[in-house]
Amino acid sequence: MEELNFGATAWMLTSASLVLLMTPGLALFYGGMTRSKSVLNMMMMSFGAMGVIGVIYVLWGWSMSYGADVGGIFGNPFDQFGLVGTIYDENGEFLIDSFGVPGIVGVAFQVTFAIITTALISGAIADRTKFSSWMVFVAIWVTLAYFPMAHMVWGGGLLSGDGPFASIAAPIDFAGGTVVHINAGVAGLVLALIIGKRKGFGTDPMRPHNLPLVMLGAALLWFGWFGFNAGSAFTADGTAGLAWVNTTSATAAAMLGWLLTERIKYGKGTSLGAASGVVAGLVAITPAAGALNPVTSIALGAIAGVLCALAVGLKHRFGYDDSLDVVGVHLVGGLVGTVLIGVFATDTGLIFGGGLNQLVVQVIIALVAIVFSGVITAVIGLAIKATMGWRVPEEDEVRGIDLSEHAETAYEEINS
Amino acid sequence: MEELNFGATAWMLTSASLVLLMTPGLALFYGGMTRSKSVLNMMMMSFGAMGVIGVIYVLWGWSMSYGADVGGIFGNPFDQFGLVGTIYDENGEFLIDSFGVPGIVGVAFQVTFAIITTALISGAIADRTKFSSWMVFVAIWVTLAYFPMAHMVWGGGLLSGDGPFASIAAPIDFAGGTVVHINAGVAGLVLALIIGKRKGFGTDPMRPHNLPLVMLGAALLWFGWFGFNAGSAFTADGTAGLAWVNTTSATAAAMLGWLLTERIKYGKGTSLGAASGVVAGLVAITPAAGALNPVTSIALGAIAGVLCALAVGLKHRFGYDDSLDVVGVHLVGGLVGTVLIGVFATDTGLIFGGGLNQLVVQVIIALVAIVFSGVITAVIGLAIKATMGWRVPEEDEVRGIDLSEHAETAYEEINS
Amino acid sequence: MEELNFGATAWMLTSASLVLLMTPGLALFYGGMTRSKSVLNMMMMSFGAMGVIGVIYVLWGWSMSYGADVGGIFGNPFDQFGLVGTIYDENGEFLIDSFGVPGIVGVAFQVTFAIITTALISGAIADRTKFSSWMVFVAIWVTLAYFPMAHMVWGGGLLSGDGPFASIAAPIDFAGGTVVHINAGVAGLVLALIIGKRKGFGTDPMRPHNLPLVMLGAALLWFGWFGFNAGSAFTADGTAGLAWVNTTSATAAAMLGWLLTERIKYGKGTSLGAASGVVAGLVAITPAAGALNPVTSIALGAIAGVLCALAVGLKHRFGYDDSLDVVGVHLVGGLVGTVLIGVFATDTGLIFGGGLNQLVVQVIIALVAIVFSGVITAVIGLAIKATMGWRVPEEDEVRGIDLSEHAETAYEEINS
Amino acid sequence: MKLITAVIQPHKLDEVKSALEAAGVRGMTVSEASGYGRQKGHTEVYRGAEYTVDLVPKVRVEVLVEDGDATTLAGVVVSAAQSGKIGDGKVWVSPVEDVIRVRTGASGPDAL
Amino acid sequence: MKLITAVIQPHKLDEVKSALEAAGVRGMTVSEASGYGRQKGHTEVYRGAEYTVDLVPKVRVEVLVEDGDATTLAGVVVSAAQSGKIGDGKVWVSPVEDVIRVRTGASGPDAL
Amino acid sequence: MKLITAVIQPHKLDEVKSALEAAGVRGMTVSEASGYGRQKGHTEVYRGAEYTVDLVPKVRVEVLVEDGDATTLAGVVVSAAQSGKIGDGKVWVSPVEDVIRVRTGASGPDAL
Ligand SMILES: Nc1ncnc2c1ncn2[C@@H]1O[C@H](COP(=O)(O)OP(=O)(O)O)[C@@H](O)[C@H]1O
Ligand SMILES: Nc1ncnc2c1ncn2[C@@H]1O[C@H](COP(=O)(O)OP(=O)(O)O)[C@@H](O)[C@H]1O
Ligand SMILES: Nc1ncnc2c1ncn2[C@@H]1O[C@H](COP(=O)(O)OP(=O)(O)O)[C@@H](O)[C@H]1O
Repeated sequence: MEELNFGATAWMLTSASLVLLMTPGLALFYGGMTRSKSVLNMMMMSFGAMGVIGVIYVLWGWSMSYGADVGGIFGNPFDQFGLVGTIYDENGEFLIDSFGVPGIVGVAFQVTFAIITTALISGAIADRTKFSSWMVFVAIWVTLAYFPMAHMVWGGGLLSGDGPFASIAAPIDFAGGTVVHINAGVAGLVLALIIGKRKGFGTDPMRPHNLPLVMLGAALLWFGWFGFNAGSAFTADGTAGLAWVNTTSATAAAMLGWLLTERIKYGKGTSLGAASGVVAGLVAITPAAGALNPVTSIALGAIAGVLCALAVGLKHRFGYDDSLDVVGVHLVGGLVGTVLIGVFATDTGLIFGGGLNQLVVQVIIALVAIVFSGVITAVIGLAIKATMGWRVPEEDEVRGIDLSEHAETAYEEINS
Repeated sequence: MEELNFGATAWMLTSASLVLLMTPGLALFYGGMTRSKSVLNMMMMSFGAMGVIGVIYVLWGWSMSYGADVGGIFGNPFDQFGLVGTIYDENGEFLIDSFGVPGIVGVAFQVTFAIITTALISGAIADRTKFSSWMVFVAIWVTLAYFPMAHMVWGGGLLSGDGPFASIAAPIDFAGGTVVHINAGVAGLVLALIIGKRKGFGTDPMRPHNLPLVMLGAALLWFGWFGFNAGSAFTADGTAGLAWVNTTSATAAAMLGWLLTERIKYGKGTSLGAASGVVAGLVAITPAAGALNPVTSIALGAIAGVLCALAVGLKHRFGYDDSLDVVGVHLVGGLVGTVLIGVFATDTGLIFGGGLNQLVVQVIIALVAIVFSGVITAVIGLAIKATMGWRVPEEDEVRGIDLSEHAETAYEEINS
Repeated sequence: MEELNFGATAWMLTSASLVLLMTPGLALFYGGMTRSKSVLNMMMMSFGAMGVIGVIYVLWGWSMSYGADVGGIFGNPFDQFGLVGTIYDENGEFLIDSFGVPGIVGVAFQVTFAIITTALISGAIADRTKFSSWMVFVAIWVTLAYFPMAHMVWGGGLLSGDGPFASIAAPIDFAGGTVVHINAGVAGLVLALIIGKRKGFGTDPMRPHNLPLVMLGAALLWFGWFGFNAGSAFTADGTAGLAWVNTTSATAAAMLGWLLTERIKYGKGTSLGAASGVVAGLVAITPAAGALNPVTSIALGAIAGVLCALAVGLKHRFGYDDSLDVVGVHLVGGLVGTVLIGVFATDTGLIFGGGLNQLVVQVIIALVAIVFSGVITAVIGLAIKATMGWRVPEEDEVRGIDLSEHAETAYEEINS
Repeated sequence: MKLITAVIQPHKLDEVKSALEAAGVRGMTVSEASGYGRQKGHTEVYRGAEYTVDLVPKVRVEVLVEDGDATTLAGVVVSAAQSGKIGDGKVWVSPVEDVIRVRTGASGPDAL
Repeated sequence: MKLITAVIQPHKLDEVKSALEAAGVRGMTVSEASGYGRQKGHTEVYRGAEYTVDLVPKVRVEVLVEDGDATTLAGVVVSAAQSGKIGDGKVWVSPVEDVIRVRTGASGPDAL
Repeated sequence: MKLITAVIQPHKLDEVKSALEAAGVRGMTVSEASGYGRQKGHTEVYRGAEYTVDLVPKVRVEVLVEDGDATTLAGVVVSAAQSGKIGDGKVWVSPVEDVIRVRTGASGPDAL
């Protein structure tokens, strides 16, 4: 039995709270980017994920992530169903983990990751998706795609340091490049393809209706991300501090990278570009936050900022309607971060003479994540398409999905 | 003399900060729900409460809550007036409480509760109340209603474990079901009755002018509530973690409960419903956060979500203008949480074979709180009505209270 | 080698995160105050500072602030360039400071101060400044003005307890009255003079376009300021708690002071006044947060609220366009706080019989800060004027700087 | 045909709408406006700068009507919008040469 | 000269603009409006209060044209704005006595 | 009576208002509009999608005047709104058959 470490517990409680705030932050970030007739629906996709996963996680989510291993793929959902056996030991004392943090605080921290990951996907399918179908998707996807991936990477499964690839090098995913960003990014791409384009995609402007809201959202995401990354040290120590500083320097560099790319391409740096660069940097440093130093973090951030700024143009080239660039930011940013660990990792990276092993194993886990997430999401997505259907009637899409799905409009129109 | 527990202190400083943020969160939540011509006044009622109580609390608020007991009802305001004797011991060292937390940090935490509780009331009397009367009310109410109630429940008074009812069972109010929510809810109802309806109540729509603001407010409330509930463990331990998880699972369930109720009644779940469900869940779990497990928290949250969704219709049935549903959400949610502890409490609840004692004592403290708050508020409310008066001229109400009370309008009208 | 103090580290990680949030908070506070055609540019000035300084700080910022002393004025930028030697000791273990907090966590905390200080200046030159010139200014000013001032006051330089004036009395600047507020306030004044007035200043109304945004910004500033002030105790102890309570009581009193001043002058207290009073109080208590008690903090806050409310009128009297009152709030508030420490400090203040020494030394450090910041800023400002130029074409200023500098408008205009 | 344009107090919109409906009108177009007139504006205060806003919020209602109905319906609007206070607004009638219903292309009185 | 005023569905604005441009029109003025008519509004729900919004968002387009072009151009607007569904809107033509281009002070057809 | 409608640059509103006031006009109605014309719009950039906004913000001013004043006052508006740059806007005059002051019900010139 470990002794309670009050300081570590304080930081993990704080971190859990910070990460929970990220999802409303995302709701604002995404909501500001939609047209004013669909901002509420966009925000509701995030809030809905909070509702569904907030309940599911304590029932079977924790158990499927960290319960008794089944084939290296997922945890047994019945092992700690309803958190029985997670909270107290046989004497009714709180269980304490190896960092001196109560197990229940670990649950607090992890539920927030499951929520934000799933909510991220919604950006790809904005403005056109039936709310009921989304809510069903959330419940199934988090169960079949997220919990297993969390188990594989963090719960001692296939992609962890205990898995088969660890013989090449121990895979590094500090705070969720594969589990969170590649996973959500691929899911977004698959759903965007299955659900199809918004009416008017490629011809109508569909400009963001409220950019200060987008910037506020990006700010809350950055703030919350300190819990995400520095909290992933699982205690309040030097590693947490390093992750904090890396998160900031990478994010700052990514913002500059995105703005510079815009300036070169269009002559101006935009506020949407700054907000997007912030998120791209946060995404890219996520898996790497504990493995780099602040200077290599700047390099990683800058690369991610530039590449993501270029990647958001791909949807127009290839014609898929990834409405708010889940692919361009989360999939691309997640890949950049996950793979470049092999180059920049302070101990094992290529440029520090660590050879190719780390790079190879990073590529492998990224590929496994892509395939796993792609296949599972496709199955779920197609099943929902065949049964409930995904889309609101075109007429409702034009009139505004806020009205048709939620019987509301975001803003008062005529003063009275 | 206790030794300083740095971890506990870190968490309590964080919690105090989080709870302080709740009041601006409330200002946004309420402000978004008003019409655009009264959003500033609505927000100012919260900010005003921060100003008045931020000053009063260090003068006599702490002393009346936790100072030397006077008849089990309140603390002697002169005992620690101006926090003399609260901060340092006779050697000039910081006093440390039994959790290893400096007493002054306890003051930090408690002042935020006094502020948010009083600010909650403002929702019941939106759009029509003279700002000066509100400011006077705040000063008197927090002194005569809040501090005594805090003393009775948490300061060793009548409703505490040291009080007369404890012989039935120790009353449970973990983070403020009686002190905060029933107290504010009853006060809101009484003031709504004394002050009367807005012009146009029941006929004009009076729809929320900015729903993304409401959702942002609800999100900040949720975030801040982690300080409220998990901070009420007074240290960073397993109980805090449990309160955190219970807060999340109850809130998630309440959101789903409210959305489902709407879907059944109206065919759609609304974003205002989601935001309201969040708050209803947070309210209901407040007294119970340390006494339930995550699964019973789901049950409690779901019940609160459904009941509050139904309760917000009562004002239309009975014709009182509780403008932003302080009664429907805080009074009803507070009652649900306070009373159902008797059913769900892990140790003493009915369904765990704990018998009726806990339930009985919970009902008693709820009733005492209702009567106490109702009487005190009525006296203060009627006194203000007879002296300063409560309402702005009808003409100002129509033109917009922002203009008449604050010489401002919230948004720039014609671009120039 | 110190031992790691987990609790202190938890609080410093939290504080760093809180202070980082202040800059987006400032972006909203300032952004809401501009006209709708320049809100994005205003916000981008804060975000841009995050980008530039987030990178610079880890390269040479920390080293210039806390590296090997050069003449008592600044630290050697190459001493710990890129944080080499800051993070790990010779055994590769994290360096731990005398509070038990890893050095890298100190970096996290300090970078946020550099960012917010520089961002503060932007309010003085709103709506008319070329974004590229601003970005260059940020890089130079933080290097030549901020890092040296931080070194002088906190890094063991001229204005610190080790400096020459300490023979009179140890100068007190708990969290940055000189380094942050006087520094930024003077810089704002100098730039406003160099850059000149907005077209229409003094004749057009230029009213705030979104006051709820301003209030949200003020709230986030208040929230973040707990990290700023209570974090400046560098650990989670009684001093941190005292700073927290002082911050709240001074801020509350300042809000009331500002509102009262408005009520006397105009008959109404405004929401912009409340938000401004909040910031004025936070500014004034910054240097004093650890040196006063909660009651003297009320006095300090009230004085600051009244004086700043009067000071924001000066620009109209003297005709300089300090657009968002960086001088009236930060320079005046910073001076009030810095100087009145000599009156109110619990140990050495005039009213506690401490004599004049503290007051004298406080005046001296304030004057040094004014001169230092004034001269450096003038040199940088004039150099940029002579080279890149500061202003956008008048036509772009009229059409809106968001469009000309960022190719965006903040809000969707015609629904489509 | 005629176009009746009414600039009224915003809080009178519902009454005007109901009155027109009751008088058999089946359509109208509404928009936001600001008025300047005998009704004084108000003073706003922003950080020590006090200034006068002389534009007050109004609502504009436009109704296309048949020639013969113009006077009656203008009267209906006036009665419904009247509170007797300065700032109640103006109603004016102007000639219209043709009206077309977009959906059908029908023009003339049938288009109303 | 004539003024063509069109109240149309917001999502038809781009098509109307293009059609007018194609027909040689070089300027127009656009504003937001809300319409009331045969097109039913919708029901909104706010915390248990269900109520009907009978104003639906529209866009108003105004085009000043020479006398002889009025009928043709009104037709152009109608075709471009037509979807065949209730609520497509109205187009009307009214007389204008004089038009002045502010920049030059020129009036009459030259001002268009 | 006549209705003068002016579509002008937003930043000219104050000058137009003052000029009209000076010319004895005691009321007017103002609203927001967007203009399309010779004045080019601008390019906006959102995440790599660059597109042209050809509607530029304008303000619409409407003034009801007596028949004899129409030409003079239209001229007053034009002078006040003129900057000489493309996009200054249009002013047009149209006939009005009747004006009623809502407050009193008075119609004709008395209603102005
Ligand atoms: N000459 C005018 N032309 C156009 N609109 C006018 C004119 N005079 C008044 N209005 C409109 O009518 C509204 C009410 O006018 P006002 O003079 O304030 O009150 P009243 O009509 O009751 O005397 C104004 O706010 C403005 O919108
Ligand atoms: N009599 C009228 N006067 C002014 N505008 C009208 C009138 N009737 C309809 N409109 C406008 O035309 C729009 C469409 O009218 P509506 O009756 O809904 O459909 P439709 O014209 O297809 O029959 C309305 O929303 C309103 O803006
Ligand atoms: N034919 C028209 N009908 C209605 N409004 C017009 C017309 N032409 C121009 N406008 C309005 O006048 C404004 C200025 O016109 P524009 O052609 O840009 O410049 P200018 O009038 O100086 O040549 C436009 O933005 C539009 O609002």
